[in-house]
Amino acid sequence: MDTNLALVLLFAPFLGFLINVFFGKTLGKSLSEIIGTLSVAVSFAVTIYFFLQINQTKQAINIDLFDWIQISNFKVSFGFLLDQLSILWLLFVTGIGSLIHLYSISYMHDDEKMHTFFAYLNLFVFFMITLVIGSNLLVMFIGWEGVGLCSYLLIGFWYKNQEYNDAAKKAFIMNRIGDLGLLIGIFILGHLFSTLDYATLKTAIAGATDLNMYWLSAAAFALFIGACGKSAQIPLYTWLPDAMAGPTPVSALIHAATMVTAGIFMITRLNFLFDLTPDVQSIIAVVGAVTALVAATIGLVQNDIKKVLAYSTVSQLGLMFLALGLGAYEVAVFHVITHAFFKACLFLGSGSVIHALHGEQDMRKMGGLKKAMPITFITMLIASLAISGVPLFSGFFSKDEILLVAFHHNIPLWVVASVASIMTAFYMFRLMFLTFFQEFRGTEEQKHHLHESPSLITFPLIVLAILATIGGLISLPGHSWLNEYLTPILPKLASAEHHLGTTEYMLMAIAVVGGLVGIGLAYAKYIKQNTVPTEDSEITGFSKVLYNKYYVDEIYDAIFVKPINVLSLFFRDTIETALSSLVFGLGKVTNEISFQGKKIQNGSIGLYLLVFVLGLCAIVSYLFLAQ
Amino acid sequence: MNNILNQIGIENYIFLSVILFCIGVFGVLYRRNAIIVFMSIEIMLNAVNLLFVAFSTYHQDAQGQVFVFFSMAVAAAEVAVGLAILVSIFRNLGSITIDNLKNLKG
Amino acid sequence: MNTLIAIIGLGVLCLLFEIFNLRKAIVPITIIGLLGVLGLTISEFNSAESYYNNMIVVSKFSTTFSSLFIVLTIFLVALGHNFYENHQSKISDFIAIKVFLLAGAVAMVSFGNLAMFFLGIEVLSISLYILAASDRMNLKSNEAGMKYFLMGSFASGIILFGICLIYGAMGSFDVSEISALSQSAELPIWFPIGIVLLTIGMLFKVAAVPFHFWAPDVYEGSPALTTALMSTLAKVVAMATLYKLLSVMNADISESYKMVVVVISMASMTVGNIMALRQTNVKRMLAFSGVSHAGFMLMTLLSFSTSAGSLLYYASAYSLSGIAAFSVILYVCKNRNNEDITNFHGLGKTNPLLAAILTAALLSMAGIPIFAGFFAKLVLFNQTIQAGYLALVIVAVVNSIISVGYYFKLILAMYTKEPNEERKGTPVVIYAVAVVAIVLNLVLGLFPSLVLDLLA
Amino acid sequence: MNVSLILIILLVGAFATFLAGDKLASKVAFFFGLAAAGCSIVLLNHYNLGENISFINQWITQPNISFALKADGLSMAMLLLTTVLTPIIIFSSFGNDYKNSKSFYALILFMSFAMAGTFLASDGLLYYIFWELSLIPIYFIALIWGNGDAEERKKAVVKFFIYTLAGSLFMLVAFVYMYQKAGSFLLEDLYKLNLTATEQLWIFLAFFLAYAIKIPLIPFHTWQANVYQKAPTVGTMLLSGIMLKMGLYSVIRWQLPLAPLAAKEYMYIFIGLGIAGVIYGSIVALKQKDLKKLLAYSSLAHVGLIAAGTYTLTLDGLRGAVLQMIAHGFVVVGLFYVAEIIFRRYETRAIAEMGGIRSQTPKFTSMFLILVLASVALPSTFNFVGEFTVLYSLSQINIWFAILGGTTIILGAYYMLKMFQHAMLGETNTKIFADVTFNEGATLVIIIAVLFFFGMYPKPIIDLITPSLQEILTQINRIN
Repeated sequence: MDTNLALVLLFAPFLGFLINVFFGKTLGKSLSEIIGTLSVAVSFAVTIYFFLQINQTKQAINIDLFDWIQISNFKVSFGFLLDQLSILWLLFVTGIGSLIHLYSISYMHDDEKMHTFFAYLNLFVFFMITLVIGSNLLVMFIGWEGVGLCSYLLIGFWYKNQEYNDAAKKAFIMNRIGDLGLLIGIFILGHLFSTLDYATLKTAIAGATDLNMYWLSAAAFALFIGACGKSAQIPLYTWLPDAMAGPTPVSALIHAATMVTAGIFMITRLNFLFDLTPDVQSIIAVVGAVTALVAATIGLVQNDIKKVLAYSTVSQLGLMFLALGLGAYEVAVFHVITHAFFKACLFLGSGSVIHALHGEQDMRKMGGLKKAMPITFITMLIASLAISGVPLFSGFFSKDEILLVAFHHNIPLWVVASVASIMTAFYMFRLMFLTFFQEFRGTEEQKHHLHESPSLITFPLIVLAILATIGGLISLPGHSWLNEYLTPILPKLASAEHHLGTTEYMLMAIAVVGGLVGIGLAYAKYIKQNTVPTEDSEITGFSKVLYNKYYVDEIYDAIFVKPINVLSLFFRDTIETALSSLVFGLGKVTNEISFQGKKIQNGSIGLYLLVFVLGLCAIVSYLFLAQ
Repeated sequence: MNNILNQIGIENYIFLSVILFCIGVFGVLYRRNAIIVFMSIEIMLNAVNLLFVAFSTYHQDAQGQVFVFFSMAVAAAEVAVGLAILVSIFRNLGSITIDNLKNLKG
Repeated sequence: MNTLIAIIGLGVLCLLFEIFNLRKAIVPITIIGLLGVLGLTISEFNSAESYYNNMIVVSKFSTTFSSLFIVLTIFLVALGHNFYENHQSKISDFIAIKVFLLAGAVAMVSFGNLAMFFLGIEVLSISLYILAASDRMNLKSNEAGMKYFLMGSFASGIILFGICLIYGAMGSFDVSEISALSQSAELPIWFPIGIVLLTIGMLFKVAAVPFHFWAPDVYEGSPALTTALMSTLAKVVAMATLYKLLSVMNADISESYKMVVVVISMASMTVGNIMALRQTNVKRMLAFSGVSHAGFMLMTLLSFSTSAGSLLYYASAYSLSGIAAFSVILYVCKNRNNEDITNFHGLGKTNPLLAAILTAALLSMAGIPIFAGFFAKLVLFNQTIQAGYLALVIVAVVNSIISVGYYFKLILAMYTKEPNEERKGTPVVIYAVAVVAIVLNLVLGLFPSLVLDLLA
Repeated sequence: MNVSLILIILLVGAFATFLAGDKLASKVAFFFGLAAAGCSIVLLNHYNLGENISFINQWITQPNISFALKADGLSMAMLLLTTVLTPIIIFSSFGNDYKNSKSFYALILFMSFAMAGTFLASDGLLYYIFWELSLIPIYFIALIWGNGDAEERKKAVVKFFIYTLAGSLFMLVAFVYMYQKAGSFLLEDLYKLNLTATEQLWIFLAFFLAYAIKIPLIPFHTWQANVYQKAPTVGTMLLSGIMLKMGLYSVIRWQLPLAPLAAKEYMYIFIGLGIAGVIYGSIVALKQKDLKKLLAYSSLAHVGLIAAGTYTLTLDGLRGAVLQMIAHGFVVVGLFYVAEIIFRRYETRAIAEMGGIRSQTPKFTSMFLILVLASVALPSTFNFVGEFTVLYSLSQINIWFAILGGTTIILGAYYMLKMFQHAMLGETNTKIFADVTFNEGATLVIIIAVLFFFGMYPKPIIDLITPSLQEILTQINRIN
């Protein structure tokens, strides 16, 4: 029963994909929309069933389908593991997935390749589910690469534009760099423990007497690189902002709520491994903190509404990694969930704005939309408050816990994270103010057509806004349902203390004040002074550096992409030619000898006889005189 | 016969015919007139014939003498063919210098 | 012995036919006659005997090689039907000379006495001189004949000198006596010198480097059918004779002597192949190819005890593919005054069958399986490695690679170039000879044991 | 069932095709190809029932050569690859109109015959003969039916022929040398030899030259790209799909077990060479302008990895290599077919002249994309199974091998997606791209189906090849 249900859970979106791919055109738009959405909704329903079940039984469900890959010292089976962690993830993957499908029905309605879009989205959900419920690292890897593929397909959904295609390609390749790391990590683990199965791996690590710390750290580090690629951490984060080339629902689903959290999922899944490698953990923490700060600074000056959100996502993911690095997996998970709510809401809201403005994404050409689009405005405002850490909204709880953990472990990291949070509040409200307040700065025609989006768009917004508001309830300070729920996965939670002291309240206050300061600054600048960001060409000084994202893309281009291309040209034109002419050269030399040899054969009998006699003399003298 | 051979020694016959043979070889190498080249070849053959006879006597064996007849007959046949070829060359070319025969080369 | 008499009788018969004005019947009758002789020869296969005081010794070696020569002669005579179409009045001469030449060849492999050997080689050579110069009005043919004659008789002189020295040392012309004596007593220095001179004379006949200079010139100048004869029949006869000479007289040749053979073998392969690369005249190219094949065949001299079979096999493979190749060349170059490679352009389109046959023949010469040429090289390599000459085999391998270069030049010309003119007529005899020769070659390739085991 | 039946079918098929005439040739060839495929499947069934599939007949007594065929799991797998791909390749050419097609199809079947023979032969010399024999048909196929400038083509094809022949002749010398010691060319007799380390080294090198050129490994690959480009697509498919697997198969079957000491001693060098090929091939592929050339270099990169896998001398390495060989065989045939499909419509192979095809034919685009992804080893495709196993085996030798070899998944994605982007995506092309025909679609679908099926369920093939690979490993480890 469970097996069949799990298969339904997995294959419902896949079925949707198949139907949409093969019959999408014949079915017509509305049918294909319905099938696409329904297939994910079915998965969501099944997930809820499993969630309820596991809440009662506390028993993980293990399903082995068949042997897949065989290695000399172990077998990898195609199997699924439905435990607390994966079900949690499934809940918001399928849940938010369903909402976004719903949203897309309206958002993508005018696109001629609607059915393809839904097919890809379904495929994405399918792979994401695979990633989450795989019972071993390799099955997870199928999903891991699969979601990368869907991300590629969806970023480049409008394939006629080669820039979008470039962005898609970039995303895929950067992900693959991470994937190589992940593979290497898998190899090392396979070598060390002869298994890739989570459960067996856990027991093997727990039971091992003399662990080779060097290789263990190497494995953890390699896996972390994989996570960096998928979850857009330094140094592999640059694909995520570019990925905004895709349709907005894609950004919301893949590049904010689900796929980018895969890295966090994986590290949480393997917490027993990372716990043993403190060096790697510190690297993770530092990378997370730095990413949070760097991305936040870039976010300060971006003018593209989706780019701001993208950098905000990178920054928030950085915070989650900070938590992971400090061993507070449950906090990271908590933030993943709240972030999924408010960031999806923000993206969908921005999509609604873009939709209303017929594709305009530059905030300098927006403004004053709150009257025309009240629902969008309110929902986005709620989400912004949440992400800024205003008390009682979900983001407040999760972010606060991260800061708390950071403070307990390492003050500098806490400072960095706090600064990043203040910046977050600033740029989020910069976005809000520029978009919804003051006067409209777009064209007259756009102004004419301003309208609130249809209900299919606003409904998901409202749901997400509600979730963004109350999401914090799942893990209130002092009484955390989430921690209890995750205890089977993260055993040390059982022994953790839950008390709130003065320090904690102090920190909370600091965070809240920080958030408010950020909002205040934004208010001062964009409402009081009524500033509008300058044209691209007029940006100077440090903000130019920020606006150009620290020139990281250019640096990568100069360090990696260009040299490889130059090398390729060099190989193609020089080495290949040289090798080829070496082989041809042998032939040519022989031919040349032949050509010269023809001169010796000059037709003169005298010469022929002379050589004859000389040969004779040589042989005779060798045989008789030389001895 | 045997006495003479004893007095002179078989080696000297060999030297003589080797010298004759070499004269023939040098003639072939050096001269450019086809007739003279033929003649040089004949000298070579005759040098060998001489040696055959000498060995024949040395071994007290008639086979060597018989062989000389063979070789003379063969030489005659050879020369006949050679001269025939020479005649047709002369008809076509008007000269019998072997230096003119350099059309086939390379 | 009966073979030899029958062949000579057949030759005389040919001449008589001319007298009785039966020209048309000459070729068929000769072929039938030769087939009869072939049967006769094969029937003698198991009867080792010697005749006339050991003048002629019939052995397995002689019967097998004689049979091969007869087969080759049959092909060559058959080809003559078409080739001498315009020289009807001389056809009996040409055919008769070929038959006499065959008599010389048979004498050369079945001699028991050096006198017989000398007579055989001279009969063969003189016939060849005539055939080479047989196109009287053609200066090239004259020149070829002259060159061949001059150098050939020079080589005869050397051979004769060698025989003389051997006789001086041993006091006999009988090879079995010479062989017996050479094992026992202290030998005068003349004997080895004689052997060397004899060998060198034969090396000239097989066209081994550095005694090969005549071959390309003579091959090019001679009428194509004669070239075919020289490059197939004459070459294998000379090689078989050299092998027999050395094996019967001198069972264990010294190490330094073997060194000379190794060096000459290497030089022949290398020079032959490299020189062939830039040739545009197909006959000339095959002449150099023949030089390199001589180098290959010389490898058999390094292991006498076992290599008779492989020499026979190599000779058969080589000469059969040579016959097939030359029949195509005869067809293509008929009524042309040269054998330039351009004549072959587009043969693959105008005459796919002959093009395929020529391709197969060339592949066999290059030593590509499944043709006989491959096994020929294989057994040769095998024996030579066994004899301990790995370096020689490596040189041979490198040479095999080079040789592909020019064999394929011809194949490319046939298949990638556009034909320059239409060729008309389908001379049945040429087709038949080409097909039979290549089929025989293939059969040898598929069942090498048929020949390899004959002399084992 | 007699194993030689398959060879006979293919050979008879070649003759029958030739005799059938130009009109019927392709159909007859396809029929015989299918028959051979069917027979091999029946044979596989027999094999799985535990029958000993072999055939020995003395052929030549002196030297001692047998007509010995033997199918163990490895041979069976390669035989299946050959006989299954052959009808697919023939089927794929139905849309083309070849001059003198009777010869063309006869040569294809003949080549298939020779390649099948190579995989089955268990006598060294018989193997060598098949090995060489396979060279002749492809030479003519590329020469006569190839495309591009005739002179250039001639140059490339002749270079290919002489180069590969050069390599294999040294292998022949090695065989003859071993024959001297063993008195037989039979594989089992050769296995029994006790060669010294020096002898093994030279034998190993002689084999290596033959295989390095055939596979090809850098720096012996210079024939490859040009020939792939110039040959007709069918020829390219045969070359890349099956023929280069002959080299890899031979490494496993002949080179490693016969000269294990050398293989162990110099393992790092040969693995390094394979991996260098991965990186080099991938980088060169980046800047290729011709689609077929790009695929050729991608092939160079993939086989480099496979070769590295075989030289690890571990079960994983060998197994992964074989899996990857089969997977690569299918995917590369598919990709070259895609190039051909585009060529049929646009008359070009220059990537720059393509683009904007996707909007015209989504079906074709999807199939192309799937092949591209399979070629970059996306999990759930067959290629991933192979590549993962190979990389795992490399990581067992040295983690850096896995890291360097693993760059293929990054660079491979880079050049393949770049190619895909410029060939298929972008503004709709002004030239009309007719949708794929049934034949074209069916061919691609079959290939894709195979890739996905074995990608998810490689067990049948793993079970088929593992026992024989273990046997070979025992041979490799017999001397320590």
